[in-house]
Amino acid sequence: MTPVDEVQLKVEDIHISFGGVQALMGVTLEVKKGEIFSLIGPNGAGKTVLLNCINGIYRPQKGRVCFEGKDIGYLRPYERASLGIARTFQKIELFSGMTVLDNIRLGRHIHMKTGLLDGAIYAVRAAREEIEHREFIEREIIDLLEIEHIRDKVVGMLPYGLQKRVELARALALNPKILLLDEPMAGLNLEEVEDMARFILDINEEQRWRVTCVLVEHDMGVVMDISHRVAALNFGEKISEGPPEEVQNDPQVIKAYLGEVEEIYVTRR
Amino acid sequence: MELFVQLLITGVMVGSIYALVALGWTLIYKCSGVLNLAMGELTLIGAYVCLSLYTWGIPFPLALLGTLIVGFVLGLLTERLFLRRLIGESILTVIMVTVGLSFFFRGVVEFIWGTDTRVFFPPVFPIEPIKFGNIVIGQVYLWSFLAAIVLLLVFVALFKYTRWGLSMQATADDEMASLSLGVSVKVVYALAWAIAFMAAGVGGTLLGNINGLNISVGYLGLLVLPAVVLGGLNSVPGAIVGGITIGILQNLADGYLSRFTPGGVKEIAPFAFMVIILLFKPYGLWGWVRIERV
Amino acid sequence: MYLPCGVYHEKYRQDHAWWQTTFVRAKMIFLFLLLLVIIPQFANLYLISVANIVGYTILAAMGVQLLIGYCGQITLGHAAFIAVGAYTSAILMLQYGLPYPVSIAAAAIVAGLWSVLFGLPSARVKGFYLIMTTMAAQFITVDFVITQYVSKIGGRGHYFSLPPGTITVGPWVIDSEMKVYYVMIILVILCTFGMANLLRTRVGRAWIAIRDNDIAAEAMGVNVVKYKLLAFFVAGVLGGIAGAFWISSLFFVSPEHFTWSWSLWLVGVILIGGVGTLHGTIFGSMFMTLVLEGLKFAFMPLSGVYPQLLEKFLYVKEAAFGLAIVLFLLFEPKGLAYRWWQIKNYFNLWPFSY
Amino acid sequence: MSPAGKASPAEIEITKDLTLPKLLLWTARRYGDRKVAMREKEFGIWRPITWKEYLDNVKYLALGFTALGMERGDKVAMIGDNRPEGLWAEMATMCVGSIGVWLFQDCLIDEVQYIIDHSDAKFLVGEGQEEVDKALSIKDKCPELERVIWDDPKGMRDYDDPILISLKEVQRLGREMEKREPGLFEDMVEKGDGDDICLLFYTSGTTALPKGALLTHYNMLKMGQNLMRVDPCYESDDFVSFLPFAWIGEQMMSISCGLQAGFSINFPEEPETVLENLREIGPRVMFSSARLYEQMVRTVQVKYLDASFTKRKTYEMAMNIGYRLADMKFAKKKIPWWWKGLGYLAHITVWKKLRDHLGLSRIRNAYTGGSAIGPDHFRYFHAIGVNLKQIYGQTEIAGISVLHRSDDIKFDTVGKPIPETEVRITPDGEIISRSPSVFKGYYKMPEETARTLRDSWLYSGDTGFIDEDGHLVFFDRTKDIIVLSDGSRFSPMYLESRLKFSPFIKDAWVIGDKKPYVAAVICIDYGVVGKWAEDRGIPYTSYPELSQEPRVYGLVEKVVRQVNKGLPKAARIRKFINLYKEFDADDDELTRTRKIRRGFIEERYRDIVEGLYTQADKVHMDTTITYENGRVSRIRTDLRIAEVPLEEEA
Repeated sequence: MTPVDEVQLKVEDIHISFGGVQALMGVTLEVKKGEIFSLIGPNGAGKTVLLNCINGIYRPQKGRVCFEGKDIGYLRPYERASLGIARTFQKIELFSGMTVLDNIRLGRHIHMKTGLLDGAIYAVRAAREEIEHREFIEREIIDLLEIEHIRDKVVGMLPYGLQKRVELARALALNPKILLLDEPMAGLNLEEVEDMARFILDINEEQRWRVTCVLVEHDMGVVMDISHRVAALNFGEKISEGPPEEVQNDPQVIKAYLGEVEEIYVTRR
Repeated sequence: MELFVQLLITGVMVGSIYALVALGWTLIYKCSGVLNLAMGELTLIGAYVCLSLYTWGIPFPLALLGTLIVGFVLGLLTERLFLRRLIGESILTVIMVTVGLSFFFRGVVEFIWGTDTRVFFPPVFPIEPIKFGNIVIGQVYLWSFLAAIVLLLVFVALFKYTRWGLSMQATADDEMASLSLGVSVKVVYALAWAIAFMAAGVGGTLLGNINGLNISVGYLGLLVLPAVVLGGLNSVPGAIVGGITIGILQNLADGYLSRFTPGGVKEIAPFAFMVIILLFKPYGLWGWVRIERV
Repeated sequence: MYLPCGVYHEKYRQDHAWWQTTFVRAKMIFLFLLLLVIIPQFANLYLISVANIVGYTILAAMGVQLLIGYCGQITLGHAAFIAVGAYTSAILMLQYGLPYPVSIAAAAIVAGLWSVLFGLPSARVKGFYLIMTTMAAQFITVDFVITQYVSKIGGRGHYFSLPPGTITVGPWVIDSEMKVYYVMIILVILCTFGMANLLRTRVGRAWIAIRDNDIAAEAMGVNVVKYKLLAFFVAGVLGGIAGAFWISSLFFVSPEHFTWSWSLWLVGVILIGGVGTLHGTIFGSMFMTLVLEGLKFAFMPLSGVYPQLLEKFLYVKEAAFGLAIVLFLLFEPKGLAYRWWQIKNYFNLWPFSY
Repeated sequence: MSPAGKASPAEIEITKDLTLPKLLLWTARRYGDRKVAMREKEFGIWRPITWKEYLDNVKYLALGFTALGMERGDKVAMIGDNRPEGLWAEMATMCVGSIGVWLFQDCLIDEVQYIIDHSDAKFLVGEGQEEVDKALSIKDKCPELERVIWDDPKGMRDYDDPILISLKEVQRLGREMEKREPGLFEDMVEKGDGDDICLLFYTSGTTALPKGALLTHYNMLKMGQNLMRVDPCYESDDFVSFLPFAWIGEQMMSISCGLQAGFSINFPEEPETVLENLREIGPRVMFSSARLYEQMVRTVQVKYLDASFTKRKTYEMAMNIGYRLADMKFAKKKIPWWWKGLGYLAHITVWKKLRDHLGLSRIRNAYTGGSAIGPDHFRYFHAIGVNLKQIYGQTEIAGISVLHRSDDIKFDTVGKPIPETEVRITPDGEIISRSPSVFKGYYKMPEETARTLRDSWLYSGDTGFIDEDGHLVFFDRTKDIIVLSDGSRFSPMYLESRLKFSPFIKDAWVIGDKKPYVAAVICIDYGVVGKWAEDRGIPYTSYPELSQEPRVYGLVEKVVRQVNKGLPKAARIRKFINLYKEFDADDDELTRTRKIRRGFIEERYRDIVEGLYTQADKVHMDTTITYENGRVSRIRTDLRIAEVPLEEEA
């Protein structure tokens, strides 16, 4: 889908440091609506930290995070989630004791209403709501991500690749406007990477979803294939931004990756 | 003002006993990461052993030595039998094992010695108080204080200057590193428990000398908790400072606040104080804020 | 969930149902019959009184199970909220003459709110420090507020004596173990079902999510602080119900009924039963009560040899409980519920192992 | 379990006028919304579709097809997994009077092109993106192809080729058509005649190019009826449809028997959840290829290997009882009461649970066809109380001609002919048959037709004989029979399936035609043997390495010796080799129904065959492997040849 020329997410001059280590030094980014925007950069460049700032897990010491024109810097992560910012994590952060279905159901949390009393009685309203959302999950998410065969499995027991997929499913259950994906392809095999790329494209392009994606990824092949725009970070600063080909050939970016070429600059294609 | 000084001095003296027990607690936590809720029962065992020995006619210093020996042996045994398997378990498991131990020890103590209050008879320390101007200090307090200070110094010295003490420190700092240095982690764990048992036993004995000995002396084990929370869980000097602070606080609260309430302030004050501290400093007075990494 | 061959669902409602096969439904009906008809018919008073203790332990431990097992918030001061419930209910009946059911509801709410008060630190505090604050709740509530202030209300002395005939449900006076038993069964069934339902809907899922991974839960839109406090509230409510129930089988209420040991005992009960399962709560309560009662019988013959033994049985019980917790944690860390699950699995998977 | 109380369902009179669509119309009107015609596990639950909904869907689809210009006699190719939409499309095609051509879901692109081109299909109904991609890539080479209809919208957002149209859209067109011309559908159905061709089946052919067999409504209906005369089906039955629609056996159950008996057809959620879904439904009737049953036995045996001691012993005891009882049943002996008692004991302790695991706890009749199932597997199912029956037949006779009767089962035969069917053996041993279900001929292949269909007798190309009880013994495909050194004839399939009864062996290929002795090429089961090796601390990193491990050779040798026991000397396996890979349909080594393509592999592994008949103790291999994702890799390895010493008969 072609991105609309409307800024959905804006990160302005973010500074954050941990115990004297400057993780981000004045990063500014604009993500347009409907875009797949990728963040690349060597290890420790601050990509995950930036996602954490957008999503509210970290509070930047300086700078603003704006979502759909509003400053959301003062909001807690759960409030940002209910605005429509969903995410996945670099190291899978699922609720390992729950089943796949329950994990995804939790993703519907903000869209559900059942409280203590309704929940305890269950019979009427809660039961109806559970069924409604089950229907949504089955039709929209489980079917899309092809995880029918594991819906009743406890996630802790699943292989890594499927866990990644379940995490995406859970984020998607939020019905988000923007999806922050932290290394969704890391540790997957070729086939799984292709599936994941296809899912991300589906989520971005399918009429039903049209979700803006911010992608942190090391797999250059995928990044170059599916992103509309790319920004490169290095040592907490943005060193390049633009269409994939441009960033790829930016001498600054190449320099940043120098010495890491073997490990990082890989493509599985 | 006089009252204040009086309360302060008594507080410091009782607090030194708390400090002794808190030291034992911290040692265990530092070395093996076990949050020990059975400290009170350790003091009980020590105190009752000492009392029994003393009642049989053994001189007090020897009885105290006996306590130390029994504490040492029991410490090693407990560690070997129950706690060695707990490495890496969840906080709840570890705590509840010590809770289970505390129930067990308490049941055994009650079974053997009953629940009536017993006193050291004849009194170990002279009864007449010593007066410094208007300030009166019972000799029991003074001697206990001295004994506690001496023992504290001995333990700290052991910790700082002996080979075992150093290896304990190394283990506490970095288990992997100490493993590679050839320190036996198992021995260190066992030693920590042995020392804690000894310290608690002495603390219990001293407290028993002050107020008489019954099952409520085990309450000492609980008072240690606010002390270590205040002092930061894994700092030995912190534990000592925390213990003394709690002693002072308790006495001050008793002196000044008890007139406003029907009673019980003395027992509650340390905990109330702890909750207030935690509300504002969630990781204790000297704790660090953890950065959550995702 | 294990379903036999040939069970399939055409509607989500069927798929979400608790009991999906005829066998299970029959089993549950039998269980209800057993509890409501057969046991009262055939059990003697002693057994009924033991059953009442089991029921009380279940009600009391359920709140602990919720906090520890489902929300991951370790609490060592649950007896405080049971005490609040017991005292609220007693005062409402004695001072204001309210009917028992109303006083139970009120006790539940008061205990819930009191619990929230001590849950507040959980907004900022985790792990050991939280344990400390729940412990403080115990001492501040029971040893200070209740002992020093509440017990003195109405000038009844240290104990709140409950004269016969105080506790009434409509026209019925709860004055025998058997009636207490019925109150117990109804409350246990209501609470168990309420909890089970909560745990499979939005609120319960949020709790479990917080337990499993609080950062992810927050990123998924769960207001972690709010839900932790809700958990404390519900745990308090359950504690309050337990307390209010328990006075019906007492002649007086005193702070000694709600010691710190009882708080620890409850945690022990869920550990032995199994953390994070509802039937673990029930198994644990039954195990602890029945085994320790059984211990008494085992000791009876010995008392001829050593007469003091019976007199000191209380201490033996305490030591045995302590040892049981330790041994369970070391050798059966997942508790009886896990063992139960394993046994069921053993037969479900028969003649294979997976 | 047995429907003893139930009256046999009223048989439908099959006239030359009756067609499948007419029967559908009749059945659907009879049941209306009161009965479930099919269920599909979709979105986590078994969504029911009533007969009325079934008919409506078919109707609008049929009218939509007409609106798109489909005419009587057109060919409609269909490809996709088992789902209601597939069956709707097929029925709609028949309603219009066109001819359905099913393709296997995993057909390679060349086969798809060949079949569509050869059958002159005007329409292709595909499931989703994957099928659409296939269709688009061949549309230029298949000039007859006019329209491609897809159903699953997933991933279809960027497709705008005018040839494409969605099933929903077709049905919308159908509704419009209905408004314009009410009654058109009924007219179309009415026009049908029993002798019209309804389906064109391309046989998977172990050799040469696929041939298209033309079957009429009458063929199909008669076949179902005659099958149900032996084993009645009831309207309350459940059937799970999971084998490819392109296989005649599946058509026989879902279309012919399904419409006549009116039972519910259940479609699994995904191909990978078939066994799980099968278990949920617990079907009463099941027809599947031997492969599935073999797979079930394999699963059980693997689990058995991993079970605890008590469980293993109980299982062994129950199985011993089961085998004894099964043998008594085969021998038609009266079973003594103590054996019955033991059997009941074994039933409640083991078999009941075992059948529950397999999803067979409600099964009344389980059929196996396609290829012969080995005697060990066959006995196994009877030992656990599953009424497994052999079916013998060809696509050319609408699937079935010979069948076991419940009270007359012999595990080395395929049973007796069904009603209205005659089976004979020609002097040179070929099985020929005649029935109302014999096909009309091969599409556009008159010579082939003439060779196969002589004087209304169907020449099967299979070898067999009829034994003293009137049972047909199916030997093998004539061309696959091997002549042993002593001149006797022998079926390699028999040996292969006996070898495959061992959980350690996934595939086997037995050679020995006109050779001095019999030899085998073995493909070990990677999972099971891998586990076995791990338990014994044998290190390995890959299939080739594991297969060449000497201890694995020892393991396989034990199996071979077991199989050799009781065989005539000449038929015993003397040498075997563990192959460095599994046989794979993607490499054309197996057919789509997973039969070995002997001709092909003989060519491919000529080195191995040669090696097996020299004195060498190893064969050097240098070959390429094509992986599923298209990656090709070269393999160079040495394969050890193991010799099995001949044991003197005891």
